[in-house]
Formats: sequence, C-alpha cells, structure tokens
Amino acid sequence: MKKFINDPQQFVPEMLKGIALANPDTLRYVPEYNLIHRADSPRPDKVTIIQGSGSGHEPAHVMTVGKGMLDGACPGDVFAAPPMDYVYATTKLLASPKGVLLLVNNYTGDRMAFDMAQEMSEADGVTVRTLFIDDDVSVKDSTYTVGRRGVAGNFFVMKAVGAAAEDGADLDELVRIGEKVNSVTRTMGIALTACTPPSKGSPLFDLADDEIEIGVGIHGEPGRERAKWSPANDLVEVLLDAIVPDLPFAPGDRVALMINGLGGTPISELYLLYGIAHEKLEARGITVGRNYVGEYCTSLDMAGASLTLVKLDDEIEALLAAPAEVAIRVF
Amino acid sequence: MKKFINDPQQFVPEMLKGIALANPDTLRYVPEYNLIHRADSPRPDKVTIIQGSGSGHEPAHVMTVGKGMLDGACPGDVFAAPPMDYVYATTKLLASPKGVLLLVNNYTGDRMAFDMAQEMSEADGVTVRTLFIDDDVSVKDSTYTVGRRGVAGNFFVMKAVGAAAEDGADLDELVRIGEKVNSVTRTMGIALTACTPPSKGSPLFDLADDEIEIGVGIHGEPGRERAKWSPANDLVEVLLDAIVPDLPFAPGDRVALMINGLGGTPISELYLLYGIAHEKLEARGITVGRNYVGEYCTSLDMAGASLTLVKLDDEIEALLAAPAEVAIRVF
Amino acid sequence: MSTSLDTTEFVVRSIAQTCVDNEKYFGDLDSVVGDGDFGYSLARGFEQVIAHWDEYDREDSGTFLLKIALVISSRIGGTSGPIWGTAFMRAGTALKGIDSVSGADVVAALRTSIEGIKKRGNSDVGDKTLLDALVPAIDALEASVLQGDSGGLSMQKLAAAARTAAEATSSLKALRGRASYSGDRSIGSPDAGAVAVAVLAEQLAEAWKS
Amino acid sequence: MSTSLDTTEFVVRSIAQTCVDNEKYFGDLDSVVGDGDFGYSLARGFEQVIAHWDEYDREDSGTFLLKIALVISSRIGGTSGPIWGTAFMRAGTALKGIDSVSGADVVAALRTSIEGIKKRGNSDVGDKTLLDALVPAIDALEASVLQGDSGGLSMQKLAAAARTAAEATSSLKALRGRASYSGDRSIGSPDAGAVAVAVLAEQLAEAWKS
Ligand SMILES: Nc1ncnc2c1ncn2[C@@H]1O[C@H](COP(=O)(O)OP(=O)(O)O)[C@@H](O)[C@H]1O
Ligand SMILES: Nc1ncnc2c1ncn2[C@@H]1O[C@H](COP(=O)(O)OP(=O)(O)O)[C@@H](O)[C@H]1O
Ligand SMILES: [Mg+2]
Ligand SMILES: [Mg+2]
Ligand SMILES: [Mg+2]
Ligand SMILES: [Mg+2]
Repeated sequence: MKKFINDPQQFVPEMLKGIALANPDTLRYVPEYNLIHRADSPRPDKVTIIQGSGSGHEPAHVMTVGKGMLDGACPGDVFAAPPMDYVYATTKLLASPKGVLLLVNNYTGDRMAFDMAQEMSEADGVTVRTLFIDDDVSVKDSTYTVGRRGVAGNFFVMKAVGAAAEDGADLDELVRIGEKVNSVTRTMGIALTACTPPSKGSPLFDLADDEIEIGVGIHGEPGRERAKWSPANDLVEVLLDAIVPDLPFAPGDRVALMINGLGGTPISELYLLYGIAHEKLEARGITVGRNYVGEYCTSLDMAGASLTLVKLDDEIEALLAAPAEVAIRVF
Repeated sequence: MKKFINDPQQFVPEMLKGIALANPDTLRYVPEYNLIHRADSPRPDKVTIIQGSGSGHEPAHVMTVGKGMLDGACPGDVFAAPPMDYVYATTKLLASPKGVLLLVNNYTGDRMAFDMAQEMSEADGVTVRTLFIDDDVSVKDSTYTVGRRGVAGNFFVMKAVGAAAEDGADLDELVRIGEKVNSVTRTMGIALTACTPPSKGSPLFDLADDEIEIGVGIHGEPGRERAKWSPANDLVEVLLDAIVPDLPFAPGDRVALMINGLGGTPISELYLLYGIAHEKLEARGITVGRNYVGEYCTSLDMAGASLTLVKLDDEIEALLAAPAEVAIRVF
Repeated sequence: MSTSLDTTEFVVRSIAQTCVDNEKYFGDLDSVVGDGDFGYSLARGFEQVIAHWDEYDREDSGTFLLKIALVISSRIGGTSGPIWGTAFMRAGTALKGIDSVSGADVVAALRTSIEGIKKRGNSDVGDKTLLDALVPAIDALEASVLQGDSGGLSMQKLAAAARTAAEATSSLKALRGRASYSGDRSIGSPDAGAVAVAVLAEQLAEAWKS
Repeated sequence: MSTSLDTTEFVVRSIAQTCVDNEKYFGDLDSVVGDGDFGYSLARGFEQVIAHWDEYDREDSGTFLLKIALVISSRIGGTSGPIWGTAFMRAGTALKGIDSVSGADVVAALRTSIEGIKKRGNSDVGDKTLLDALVPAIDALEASVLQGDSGGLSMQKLAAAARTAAEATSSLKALRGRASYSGDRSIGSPDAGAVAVAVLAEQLAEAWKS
C-alpha cells in the first residue's frame, strides 16, 4: 500500500485537522468526536443539520459542512459508522431550539448509531428527526431485507434541506423536503478497481484485469454482477437501463444528472461519461436541467463512477440552485 | 487497462464534448481544434487569454475556461502539445483588439507550437504576447538546458492574469503580472504510481510496490530520485526542503499553499498533506495566507501529489481572491 | 459454577486482549463479503478498555460491565459498536447489585444480551450474524451449568458449540448487515462476527485452564 | 540518381505507412524516458496524409511536400509536429519549381531540413535527438550520390548509416526534449526519434528494391 499517510490509525484525525486548518474562518474541529462543524452553528433561527457515516467517502460529509449545506459531520473511521457517542455528543453540542435533523445513509451500523443517539438526545430534551437516504438501485428492496443503500444521491438531500434550512424552514418542512428528494433520486455505480483501506493495507476485493463490478457499493460491497470490461457507451447504457425504469423516469421529465467519481478515476473520464449520459438521456426524451460532474461521494482510491438522476420540479430545482459555501472549492 | 473510454483516439474529443454539454450557457466547443472557449469571447474590451498544453492534466486547462480565468484552451492529445494549427486557429478565432496572451507551460513541444502560432498570427496582424511558466523546482536549470517545467503552479498565473484581464488590464500589464507571479511560484511533486495513457494501455513507467518518484513531472517524466516510500510527514519535509530554499521563501513571508492531486489520489489524503504542510510552514515562520486543496493539474490516473508555494503581496493576493467561474464547480 | 467480580474481570480482560490480538484476522474475515473494518473497530475499542483498565468503577460485576459498555459505545463504530455495546449494557444491567453471581445468573444475563442484540439489529438466528454462534454457545453453557459441570468444563462446551456453529454459518445466506448485499455470494464463507465469537470463547476456555 | 514526382510520392508514402505501422513500437521507445506519445502523434498525422492522398497539389515535388507539411503541422502535436513539419516544409521549399530533381538536389533539400530542425529545436548533433541519426544518414547519402551509386545502393547506405547512428545514441545523455529531464537515466537506451529515422530509412531501402 502506497498512500500519503503516517499511521493508519491517525488517517482520519489528520485529514480532519487539515480541513480545519484550511478553513479557519468557517469551520471548527472537535477531535474527541471526529466532528467538523460550522463556526456559526448552532444558530437559534435555523434547524441544525448533521450527517455522520464512515470516513473514506470524502468530500462526503466532512468537506460539505458549510453555509447552505451541513452544520456538522461526525464520521466514524474508514467505512465504519460513527460510534453512537459521536452522534450523541454532536447532536447535543449543535442542538438548536428549532431542532436537529440527522441525515443517515441507510446502513445497519449507521441506523443503529443514529437511532440510539436520537433516543438519548430526545431524553435530554432535544427535538430530533432522522432522514434515511437510500438511492442505490443496485440493491433490490425485495430480496435484501436491509433495504437499499445510501450512496452519492445523498448530496441532493443534503443540498436541498441545507438550502431550505438556511431560509428558515422548520423541522417538519425539512423532513418533507428531504423525503421528497430522496424519493425521486436514483443511483448506480460501477467499480473498475477495488479500494485499499489504510488499516487493511491491501485491496478490499479482487477484480481481474478485465473485470468490473456493476452496482458496487461505496464500501466496496458487491453489486449486481461481476462483468467483463466494456466501452463507456455500453456501461452508461447499463446504468441507465437500471436507473431509468426504477423510478421510473419518463419522457418529458426534467432531471439533475450527476456523474460521481469514486476516488481514483480522473475527471477527464467523468466528463466523457457525462457527455454520453447526457446524449442518451436526451435520446430517451429526458431533459438534463442541472448537471454535476466530479467527486461527491467516494470510496477511497477506488477507480469507478456512479450515475445519479433526480427528478426535478420547481421546488427541488430552486433548492439545488441556491448558493452554498463548503470546504470543497476551487478558489 | 480499465478506463471509462470507448476508443482511445476519441478520448479527448469525447471528454471535450462532455464539458460543452455540461456548460451550454457559458462554453463553446470547436471540435476541429480541440477548442473549448467562453461563449462571450472574444470581447473588444478584454485581452484574450489562451492556454494549450497536452491533455491528461484536467481540470487544466479545458475546465478552467470561464469568467476570470481563460478565454480558451486548445489542448493536444494526451501529453502532446497541441499541433501548431490549433493554436494559430484559436488565436485568430478569439483575437481581441486589446491583444492575445498565450500561456505556455515550458516544454519543448509547447514552446515550438506557440512560437510558430505567434509568428503566424502576428503576420496576420494580431497582437500576441507569450508567457512561459516554469515553476517545477525538481528540474535544475543549470544541468538541464531545456529549463524548468511548468506544472501545477500555472494555476496561479492563469488566475492572476485572468482576474486582471477581467478588470480591463492591457497586454503589457498582464505580461508584467504573469511574469511576476511565475517568478514567485515554486512546485514539486511526488508520484506513488505511474499513469496509464489511454493510447498506450499500460503504465508509462514501473514503480515497485514500495517505491516512489520524487520530483516527478506531470507527464510521468522522472524527477530527482526514485526513493522508498516514507510517511507523509517525511515526504512533506522533502518537498519543503526543495521548495523553500529555492526562491527562497523566508520567515515572515505570507504564501499561498496548494496541495494538488495528480489524479488518482483521494482528497482525504490531500487534506492530510495540507495539514502537515501548513503546520511545518508555520514552524518555519511562514504564514499561509491562502490555501488550495484538490486537483488543479493532474497526470491522468497517477496517484501522487504536488506542493506549490506562491509568495504573496497585496497585488497578487487581491488577484487570487477575485471571483471566477469555471466548469469545475461543486454546485 | 459461581462468578465474582474477579471472574468478570478475567473474562472481560480475555475478550479485550483477544480482540486486540486478532485485529488483522477479524478484519480479513470481514473483507470476504463485508468492508473489512470489523477487526479494526473491535481492536480500537478494546484497546481503550485495556488502556483504562484500572479506572472503572468495580462496585460489582454489573457496574463494571456497564462501564465497559460505555467505553465500547464511545469508541467502536460500525455495526459492532451498537451490537457489542448493547450486549455489555444488557448483561451489566442484569448483574447489577448481585455480589456473588451464580452460573444461572450468568446465563440469564447473557440471554438478555442476546435479546438486546436481536432488537438492536432487527435480526435473529439464521440471518448469518454473530447470533448464529452466540445463541448455540449460550445454549451449551446453560445445559452444562444445569448439569453441574465445573467452570472449566462449561467453558470448553461453550467454546466447542461456538466453533461448530460458527463454521456452520458458511452455508447460510446473509440477511442482515453489509454482507447481505452480497446475496448468494455470501454463501460459502463463515460470518466474521460468528467466527469472532468462537475465537473469543476458545481463548477464554484456554485461559480458564491456567 | 534522379528523382521525379513519382519518386517523391513513393518516398512519402513509404514514410507515412511505416509510421502508421510502427505506432506501438515508436510509442514504447518514447516511454522509456519520455512520455510515450511519439508513436501516437506520428501515426495520427501520417494516417491523415494517407487518407487524403489523392487530394494534394502535385505540380512538382516541392509543392507536393509543402502540402504534406501542412497536414503534419495541423495534425501532429508534441515536439514531433513542429520538428517534422519544419523538415517537410524546408525540403518542399528547396525543391519547389524543380521538375526533374537530381540526387544533389535531394541532398541539398535535406540539408535545409536539418538546418530547420536545428533552429526550431534549438538543438544539434550530440543532443540525443533524431538529428543524431538523420545527419550521419544524409552524410552517407551525399557520399553515395557523389560516387554515382545507383538509387538502390544509395538507399542502402543511407539506411545502414541511420541504423548505426541510431543505436549509438544509447550512450548519449539527452540534452533536449522531454528525455532530458531524465538526466543520466537517459543513458543506456536509444533516442526514440533516432530509431524511428533508422526504421523509416530501412523500410525505404527495402521498398526501393521491389
Ligand atoms: N443486524 C445485525 N444484527 C446482529 N449482528 C449483525 C447485524 N449486522 C451485522 N452483524 C454482525 O456484525 C458483523 C460485522 O460488523 P462490522 O464490520 O462492525 O459491521 P459493518 O462494517 O457492516 O458496519 C457481522 O459479521 C455480523 O456478525
Ligand atoms: N529540441 C529538439 N530538437 C530536435 N528533436 C527533438 C527535440 N526534442 C525532442 N526531439 C525528438 O523528438 C522525439 C520525441 O518526440 P515527441 O514524443 O513528439 O516529443 P514530446 O512528447 O517530448 O513532446 C525525441 O525522441 C527526439 O528525437
Ligand atoms: Mg463498516
Ligand atoms: Mg508528449
Ligand atoms: Mg465491516
Ligand atoms: Mg513524447
């Protein structure tokens, strides 16, 4: 394993320290709970929004804390849901009188930690609501009883509730918006290579030189099938054939299209995929109203990409278009 | 080789098409010359800024075309300077009465193509000036007669002249600013893995499982030495020991610090490097006034990173802080 | 078989040390169809248990276990934090106030742990989780205690049952946790949590001898 | 030896086809201490030369070469575009207006190509570039022409000299182009451009026979 790290156990804290040092005016770091939070949070006039999940998915979620997005993120270690205490302490620390909204990607460990933290915070008098995000179409609800996974589509839920909260929406309204966005968001990903968690030091699974994993999870979980590599045109078709009928997205629909890199894929390839997906959607009569190309929810150094569609209406589009300020930026 | 591509020969055009489709309001694509340009360029009241270089360094430069940055970018194929005709045609197409500024990373092929294009454009009556960027300290001027390479530091030249041009600065003023920024910018990079050009289909060079290349070029050119992997703390020290004495940067200086990913390194590791570099600079008495963490100038899928320092003064800092709008964005 | 605070300490210490020693092995088990962090998560939590060993309130076995549960909840992430934290919490609650703990008390406490895990994980025997090793192991322990076996013999029966049951999870399809995403591909390898239970029980039985 | 338009066409066609056929080989040579795009760049340019073969103005050899130079300049990137474009441009200019080209005309034209490359590349013999094969090869051609050798024999002498000189670049340290960044590491492998010149000359000598 060759990575820019010192000690695998310090990988997450050292990354978090870097984020804090790079954003001294806007962010605060609480090492005890792996917590990155807005310097101006909690605010009495704004619902607090917190997201947890494991590390290794950066920029999600520690680098998307900021105005118009999250108030705080308290990740666990790489690919591990945060310990319940991190969520509990974060909720207490950032609690607003308008309440706290917890955003949770739908995984067993995350659900447990956030459920327990919600119970305990409520016992302390904090008003808490939880939103589960489950946009990954590669996992069939019927066969797998854990339910769908939350993957890159969580960006849209975060962005929409973040914008609404900034405008003063109350907790019920945020839950309504978040559930609505989640209900019209669908994602599927493809891995070209496995990722290497720092503490493991070797790739998490084996993919032969000509193999890919279709429907891969962002923790390297297997997807729908292991297949032979094929050209980008075909892979985009496979993704759209899984995603479009799932909602379904229909001719005449206006969508947001996201091509999300999984960590090891260069942005050149992501734009190539974007061009193909854009044209294939137009050919299906679906209009791309907003687009997102880059890294939003990664799996460490995995080469691969996911494609997300969100069905737009005026409300969602306005929330997505609202300004936001996060650590991830160009200038 | 597993990449998201169709045909290696169509890699660059298909990527460019994706960029254009993703930015219909702001960008235009001219397939004949691999040209991405601002929809509102040329403008009579603004010097036109053009950059070329090979492809494979995205977001440089096709994704940094936009308000406050480049007017156009006409890359060659992967790692190949553009054919002279691309530069000539682009210069003619985007020529402004205020003149054209060509930004060129200092490589043999690029210099030749831009020199020839400048000659030909001037013969056609266009006012053209050229700026060569050579920020890579890993190449010693004395021993290598081609001179230093232009690498990630070119972002700062682009940003500064882009901001000044937007404010109406004339060509002489832009040349002064660009030369000044280039003269206080220093970069060095480290490769953890080699990159794989699509048309080659295999890694460009061999690095053993425990080897790294210190001072690597953005086309995979060798650097100062091949070394054993060592922890991030040590690698940052190696980079600073090469960069800081080179200008030199001195205690009391205020700098911009950039940690640039080379394509295959996750942003988590880049922030980890940032935190280390920030603290080591402070320990040397150097203040980080602005910071940049992410991918600015890559080498396809190479795992690795470069560190850039720019010595700030009021003029440079104001130009770097000015707003800009490019294809690479989060929202 | 009767259990005092000393014995509780001995058991917890053995579990903690075994988790730290097997970090890599447990992680590798979890990377077959999981995400490879199981060993890391347990090790980070139990190394804290050991680091602060002398600081815990030792009023009685139950109180001690509740303190351990707190450390686990605050340091272990993933699915394992809530699952193991709940198990220790329930056992602690069950044993709190009991000075001299009987074999039957232990069995009863572990039964409440199992119920806690099932509730927390929305899971049951057969779902291919650590429950598939833990439940048969406690069944064996209960039978042994009822029979009046010595502590050492009870431990050996517990370990043997855990090992057999853990191996048997290979033929199951995962219905809970991250491994469930693998669907049929999860068949053919044992569950990481179940094997960990077997290893912990075997180490305990071994240590009990000396 | 005297050269007409037919012969010029034959030479250019052979060069173009050889560059297309050797795309991978030339690329691999460039990836030893370069960036691996040399074969790709030449192939993309010369396949255009072939694709539009019937369209070029064929007034005389010089005019024809100038058209080829234009295609090269517009399609080949990297260092090779300007270098090869300049070489064809200079040769075309030298031969323009000459209907029946003599061997001496050819040598003179190639000398101006070499001067053009040196000027464009700010380089000279000994810098470990294609000049290190090209210059000795043209020297050999000139000697052969002066001796009154047949065209076939001249070609063979040209090819032999190019090959020997190309191999000899292995011992040189690169002072120009991307390979120069490798410093001492460039010693031990031949220059990609020089080897390409040898391959082109050998193919030409071979084709001349038939
Ligand atoms: N719902 C559940 N109920 C009980 N145990 C579970 C459940 N899900 C997973 N487990 C156990 O947890 C182990 C994995 O733990 P861990 O690696 O911490 O989880 P993850 O990384 O999936 O969050 C599995 O091997 C299994 O024994
Ligand atoms: N300054 C120069 N003058 C003449 N020839 C050169 C010069 N630099 C490089 N070359 C030749 O060009 C070849 C490499 O061409 P190419 O791969 O297109 O260049 P690059 O990728 O470095 O821009 C070298 O093998 C060498 O023969
Ligand atoms: Mg996990
Ligand atoms: Mg090149
Ligand atoms: Mg796990
Ligand atoms: Mg090259």
